Amino acid sequence: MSTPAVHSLWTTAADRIPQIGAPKIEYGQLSPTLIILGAALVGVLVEAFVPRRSRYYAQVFVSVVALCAAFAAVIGLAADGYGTTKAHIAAMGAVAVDGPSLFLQGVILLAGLVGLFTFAERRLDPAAHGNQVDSFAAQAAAVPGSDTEKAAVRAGFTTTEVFPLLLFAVSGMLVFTSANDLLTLFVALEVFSLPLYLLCALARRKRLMSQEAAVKYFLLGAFASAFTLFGIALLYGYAGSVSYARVAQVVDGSVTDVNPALAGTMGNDALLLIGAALLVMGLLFKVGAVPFHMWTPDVYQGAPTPVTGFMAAATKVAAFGALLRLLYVVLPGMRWDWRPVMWAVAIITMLGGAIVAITQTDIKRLLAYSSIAHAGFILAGVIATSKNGVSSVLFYLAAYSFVTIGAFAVVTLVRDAGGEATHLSKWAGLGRRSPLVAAVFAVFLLAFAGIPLTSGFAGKFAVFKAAAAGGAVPLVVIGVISSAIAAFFYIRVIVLMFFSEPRPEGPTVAVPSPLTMLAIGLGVAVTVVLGVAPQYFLNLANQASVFVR
Amino acid sequence: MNPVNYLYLAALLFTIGATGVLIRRNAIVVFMCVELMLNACNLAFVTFSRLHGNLDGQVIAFFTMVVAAAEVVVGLAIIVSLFRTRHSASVDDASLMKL
Amino acid sequence: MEKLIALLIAAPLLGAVVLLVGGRRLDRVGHWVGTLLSTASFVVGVFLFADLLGRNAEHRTLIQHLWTWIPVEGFQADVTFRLDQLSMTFVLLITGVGSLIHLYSVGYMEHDERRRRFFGYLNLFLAAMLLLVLADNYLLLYVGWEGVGLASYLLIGFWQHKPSAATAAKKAFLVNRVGDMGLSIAIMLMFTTFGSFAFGPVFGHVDGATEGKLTAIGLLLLLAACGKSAQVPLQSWLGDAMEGPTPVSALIHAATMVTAGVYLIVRSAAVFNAAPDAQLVVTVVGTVTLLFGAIVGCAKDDIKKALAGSTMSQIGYMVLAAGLGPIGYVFAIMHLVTHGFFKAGLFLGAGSVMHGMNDEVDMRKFGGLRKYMPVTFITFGLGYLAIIGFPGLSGFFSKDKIIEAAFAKGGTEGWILGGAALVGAAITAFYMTRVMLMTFFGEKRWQPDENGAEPHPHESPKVMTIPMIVLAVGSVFGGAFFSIGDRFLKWLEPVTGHSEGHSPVSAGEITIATMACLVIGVGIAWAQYGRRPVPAVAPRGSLLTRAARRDLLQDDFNHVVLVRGGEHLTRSLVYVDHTLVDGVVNGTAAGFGGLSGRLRRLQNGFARSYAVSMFGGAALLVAATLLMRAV
Amino acid sequence: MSFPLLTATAALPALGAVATAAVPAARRSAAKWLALLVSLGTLALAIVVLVRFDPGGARYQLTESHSWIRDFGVRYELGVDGIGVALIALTAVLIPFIILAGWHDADPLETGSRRWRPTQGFFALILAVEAMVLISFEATDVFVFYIFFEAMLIPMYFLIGGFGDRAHAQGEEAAATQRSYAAVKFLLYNLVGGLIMLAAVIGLYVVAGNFSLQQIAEARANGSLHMATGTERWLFLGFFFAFAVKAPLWPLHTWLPNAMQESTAPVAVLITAVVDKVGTFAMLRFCLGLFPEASRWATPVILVLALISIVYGALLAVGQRDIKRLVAYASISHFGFIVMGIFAMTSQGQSGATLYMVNHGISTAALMLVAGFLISRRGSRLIADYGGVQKVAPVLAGTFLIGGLATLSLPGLAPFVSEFLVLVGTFTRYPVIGIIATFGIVLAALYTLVLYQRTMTGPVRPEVSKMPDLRVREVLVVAPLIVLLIFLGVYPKPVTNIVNPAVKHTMSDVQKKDPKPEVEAAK
Repeated sequence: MSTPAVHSLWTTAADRIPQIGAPKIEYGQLSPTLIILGAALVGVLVEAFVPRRSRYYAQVFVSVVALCAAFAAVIGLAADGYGTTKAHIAAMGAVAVDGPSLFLQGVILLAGLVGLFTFAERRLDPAAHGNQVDSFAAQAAAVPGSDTEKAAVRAGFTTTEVFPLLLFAVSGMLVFTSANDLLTLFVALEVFSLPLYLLCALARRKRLMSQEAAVKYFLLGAFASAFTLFGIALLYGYAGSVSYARVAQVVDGSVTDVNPALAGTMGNDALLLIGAALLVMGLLFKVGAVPFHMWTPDVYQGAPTPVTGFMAAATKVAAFGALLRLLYVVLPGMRWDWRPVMWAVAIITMLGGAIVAITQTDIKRLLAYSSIAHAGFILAGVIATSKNGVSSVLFYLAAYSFVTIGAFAVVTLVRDAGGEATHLSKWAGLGRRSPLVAAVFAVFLLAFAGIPLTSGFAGKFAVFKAAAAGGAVPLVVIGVISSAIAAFFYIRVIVLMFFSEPRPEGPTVAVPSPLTMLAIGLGVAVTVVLGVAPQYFLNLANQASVFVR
Repeated sequence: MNPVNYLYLAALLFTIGATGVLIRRNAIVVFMCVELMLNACNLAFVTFSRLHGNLDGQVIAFFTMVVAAAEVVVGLAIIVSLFRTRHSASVDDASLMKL
Repeated sequence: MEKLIALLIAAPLLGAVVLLVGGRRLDRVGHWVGTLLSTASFVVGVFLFADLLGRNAEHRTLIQHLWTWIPVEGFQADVTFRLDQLSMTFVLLITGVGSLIHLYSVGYMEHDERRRRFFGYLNLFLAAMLLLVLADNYLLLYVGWEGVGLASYLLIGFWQHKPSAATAAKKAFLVNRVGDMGLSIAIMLMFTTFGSFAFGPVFGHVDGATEGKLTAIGLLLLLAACGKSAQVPLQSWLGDAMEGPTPVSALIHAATMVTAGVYLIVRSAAVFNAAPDAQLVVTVVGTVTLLFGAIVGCAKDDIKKALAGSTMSQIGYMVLAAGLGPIGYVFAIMHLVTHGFFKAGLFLGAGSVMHGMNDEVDMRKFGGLRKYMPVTFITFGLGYLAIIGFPGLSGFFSKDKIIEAAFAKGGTEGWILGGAALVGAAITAFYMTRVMLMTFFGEKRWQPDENGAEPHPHESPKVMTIPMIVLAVGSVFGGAFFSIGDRFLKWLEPVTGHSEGHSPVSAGEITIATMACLVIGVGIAWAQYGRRPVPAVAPRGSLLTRAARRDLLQDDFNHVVLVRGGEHLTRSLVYVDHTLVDGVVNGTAAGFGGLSGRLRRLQNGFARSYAVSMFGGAALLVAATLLMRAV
Repeated sequence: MSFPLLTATAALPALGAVATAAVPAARRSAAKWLALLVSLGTLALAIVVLVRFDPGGARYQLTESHSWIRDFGVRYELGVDGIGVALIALTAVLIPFIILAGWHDADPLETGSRRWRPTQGFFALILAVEAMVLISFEATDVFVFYIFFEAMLIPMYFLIGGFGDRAHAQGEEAAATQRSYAAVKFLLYNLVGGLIMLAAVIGLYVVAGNFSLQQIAEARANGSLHMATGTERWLFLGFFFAFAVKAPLWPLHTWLPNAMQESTAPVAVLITAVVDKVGTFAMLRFCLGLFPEASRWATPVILVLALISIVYGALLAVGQRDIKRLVAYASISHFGFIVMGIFAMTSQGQSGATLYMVNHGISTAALMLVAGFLISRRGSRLIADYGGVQKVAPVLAGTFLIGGLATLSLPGLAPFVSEFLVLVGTFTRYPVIGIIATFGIVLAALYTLVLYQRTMTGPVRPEVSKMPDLRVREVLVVAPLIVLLIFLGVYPKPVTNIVNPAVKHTMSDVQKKDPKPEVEAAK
């Protein structure tokens, strides 16, 4: 560029300055996010200024308070009718405050809270040198097996940074579900991804795997977000704006006043199609849909189990929230383009996840693949493109996230010398050793399998019902078949736990602190309640199933 | 010159970056390739903003840079710790978990 | 009055329940309880008989409705009894002979520790048999029909520790089941044709039904009769049934149960009369069987098997008569009754002989027993004379009538049937004389058995001989009593109907012919077994003899075709079920497993290959989206 | 609103199950007695239902209806017709005997943790199954039925896989693997069936918008609901498949022999006498009730399948070497009769089929439980390992024989009535099929008598020479069943009276009339 151009740019910029008004931010309606973000920052300060031994308590306190407050705020907003009548777009079009966002924010916050409980669990590992330890590395920086690490352990260090990281992730997710322009979407995506990358690397045991998981997750995540960003760029190029409303208008052709200078780009469907495809791909990656799923098993296995549980639940919720909003608010105009594609994705995701899971031998990987299959089921609901579809997905996510966290929480309990005993063979005869734990896990597995009277069945039924009503009968049939396949491996685990003789060198079941018990108990309670009397929550989901445009 | 060419350039850079991610072994390099992809996006943004005559694209570019910087922080931290553990930054060495 | 009918069945049924449920504490009195109750039933029978005689012929049918058994939309089965002349006859025969045999068994089974159970079974049999003959509809009859089958199963296999007995019992039940199948299909057919299977409605509407249907029903009933009455081709079980204790053979497999088939046919007269083709088949079956049985009877050395053969053949006569229609029904029943007397007597005699000979049954090991057991000899002898139709004795009257009727059928059929009947008479004379001679005449042929116990033939106790004597009396005078003044004919006619056939040959001629056959048969037998001594081991004998010893290869046929074939079938089916039906499912499961194993390899742990799949996925996504727009 | 009797009948065992499971490990016998009492209480409630039910009254009685899951169009709707009542009674009657028979089946041998309570679990699971079975007999809302139809699998699965015969031939380890194979097979078969049904259930919702039998029937009647023929047939197939797996109908039967062979006798009875009845019951109520046209359309094929089941099952029973497998295949043959009766579409056939469900339940229970007692004495399921038992244990042998005679449907015992009704009902419309099916009675005699001969008669084998005869508890189990068999054999009227009106309704559902006898027609 030539210098005069630059100069003129400056000048033009200069005399526009006074015209920039202060942005209008509805703090009240953004309060959930703001509370969490604030708490996260406080957490950072705690790390800086609170003496080491009390940090843990301070952090747990801050986080719990923040999450509860934020949840209360969400409830308040919903009660105020922001979910239904007063739903509108806040922060100058950046954030939507409406039913879906509030519902999912509520779910995410609860998931975060329950996840936090598992994070804060300190009774499972035998106390090292007299100080209780949790499932996170004593000192992430220390090389595994090195003297520094031993020293750190001896000193009783713990990585209390996990709590602020969790909060940052949560805040990112909150925004992600309610982002109303593509930029916010992208930023939120990164805000909740980066902390997760770090959390994955922080396992106390099996640190090599943990680090490997982190690297894989990070590289692939970054790769995916690059695609997302490019997609956003193309959409921006297509619509000349990143605000959902504007893009939507352009997509369904309700905007016609095209600046002739832009005739080349504006309304160029190639940009739209490619952009949309890449953007959706980025979200499918987070959701863990085939063929963008391959990070899931490795990361789920390598990450510290509490993180896996939180990730598996909250990430899915957030990602599906964003996906729903994108497809229902931004891209309804090109429904006929993306529906068939999503059909295909849903099908291969359901079948792929179910089939590969059959031969898994590690419980965490097994759950990872099952989560992939479930992503497929949820996609079936997404495809319905109807109010019912939205509500069914919301319900499914709520049901699913609790089951998942609960299941992974149980996984943390079954331990042997090397930490958690995740290899299936070690779970043999668990039902004989500790019937209660086995029974609870069985309940979760049955919920995953979608056996009636569990939340899993209600969710599955809701989703398939919506899909069938939306005319996707073949999808339903395939879904049914793949859930039959899926049933097979859930059953396998149950058989293993109850019908095979306990191994003499088998794992022991640690007695957890009330925190984990609470997490598991909540999981079971929700599973049963949503299975037996789902109507109230279905109503909730129904009321919350309208997007603001 | 026709700004659309910048778009082609952006696409090209993006593809180069992606290819790099696929073929390079060293985690750092792979990561750099990702950064390249992000920059390609930036280029696209700026170009589009130019075409549309609004500042959104340019603003986004700045955001992208910030995000990229954040990614660097996190990414390097992870990669370095991996390197220190394994004394290798090869992505392929880190394949304990498979199947 | 009809209220009493239920008592007939109730008494022995009560006995059965008490004796079987009562347990060991009844062991000492059990047999008397059984005998008492069967006698009680007989007394009631006599009482009812007297009552019937008191009425005039038209009003001799008593109906007792107890309760509605199976009430279903459009389907009505009642528990209703019908006592008319026909069933009355049977009631007296069954309870009378039955009671005698109960008495006999008290002695015969004395040394068996399961005697109580034996009497329980006997009572059960009486109850079932009475139900069979008293039922007013075919379904209820079917209950009795299978009930006697069960009793016979239990009694044949009474000595269960003997595998042969158990097998024989099973065989009897199975073969009967084949017949029962016929009966049940017949009932279904009646239901679809007449909308009912009670005697009244069915016989009442026969004219409304097509002859085809009636013929079908008739043949199916015949199948049932073949099973129960051991007629060709379902006769194979009767010989083996002799594994049961001899009183059982006397009561069930000679006097009563095996004649149920004849009862069924005569009872269904209305149907058969309207289905001549069916009747023809009946006569054929009867004729074939009477010859078949007679031939088998000639070859057997086992006294009971020989008598079994004779039973088969005598029932053949009855079936033949029943097949002749109105001209034969009465005589079928008459022969049935007289046969009940003398055959039961013969069996009891045989039992008495075995009783004296340590349960030896091979006639070649008997001989010259007449001086050791005189009473048995005399009673047996009288029975013998009766069965071969010695003039004046009961067999003479009844069998003669049947032969007459056979000729009276007229036409070539008449000649064939009549001729066959005559031949049968001759053979009967032969094999019975053979039995008689081998058992009671000639010199003694028994040796000490392996553990040196020389059998000491001796007369049986009173409790056994008295029944034999009574039966002997019956077999001497029964026929005469019935025939003089056509008492029996007049008695039965209202139920079965009767018509005098016009025989091409006069009754007198037939009698002469019969006498001739009789003399020939006896003569040959005398020539073979009377004049020269009987070899203790059976000679190889002619081809026919050997075949006859093996029941004319009937069993071999069954064994090869049914048993072996069945085994192969089931074995192959088990294989199919395991490999094919199950295999498909397991195969599917395995298939998914394999697929999973293969797909799993894609997850090779290298981040870059994951990236590749993402990249490819992205490319596909883009391509697909563009494609969607393109098409 | 009145006392929710039907809910109570199901709720009692459900609560009982929870209570039983909660009994501490040490108090094993307490758990047993509790379970027994609960089951008897349930029986009492069932009897109340029986008394309160008026055969002449409305089609569905003692109805309850509450909103449950409005979004799915699901109402908690219960109600019983005659068929339901009969089967509820059957279930309630059998469970106490099952519990009594299994008194010692779950006494723990192996040393688990002190919190491992197999006995409590065993009886709790049985009660849980009872509760779910009862609900599915009572549900008049397809969804409610489906939920329990499916949920039932889980406790059954644990009963099959968790508890097996003692002293297994190949040792405990092998036994465990075979058991879990059987359990998994059971579960997967039924789960696949259930899931395919789920698709149909969803389809039904899409078509009808709710699941209430009455509402759907009314909607059809007043024409507001019209099912396209194709749709109806697909949905029918979806439903029928699940029920055919459960029933089980050839060729979906192979799970039953494994399940019955590996599980303890009482559980085997629970499977075949109680749980499987839900399948045939559902055919009668849901397949015929919801999809009359499709039912008529599918009848020929189904009849053929039923016929195959009858003959095939019987032949395979003849070929078995394992007592329990033999009984299992016999049951397959009998289920063939039931299905045949249902789809013969005649009053006799359907009344017969319903009666058959009841009678088969009782007769199989009698035979299987005695077989169980026998097996528990000798510790082997192989027929070849027995012989001459009759001599040492006459009562056992006698009861076994009676059970067998009931199985071969000897007249005078209950099964005869139902079997004959089914045959007649089929014969009137499909003579050929009826005749072929009649061969089944010969085969039945064959396998029963062969079984009896090989095990009970012949010379006494040394292994069984010390075998004790039935104990008091065992007699208490068997005697009432036998009495019931005889009573219903000579006086089935109480049952038929209840069943007939219900059958009338089903007949009118499928718009079929009994064929008229030709002589009447001629007049």
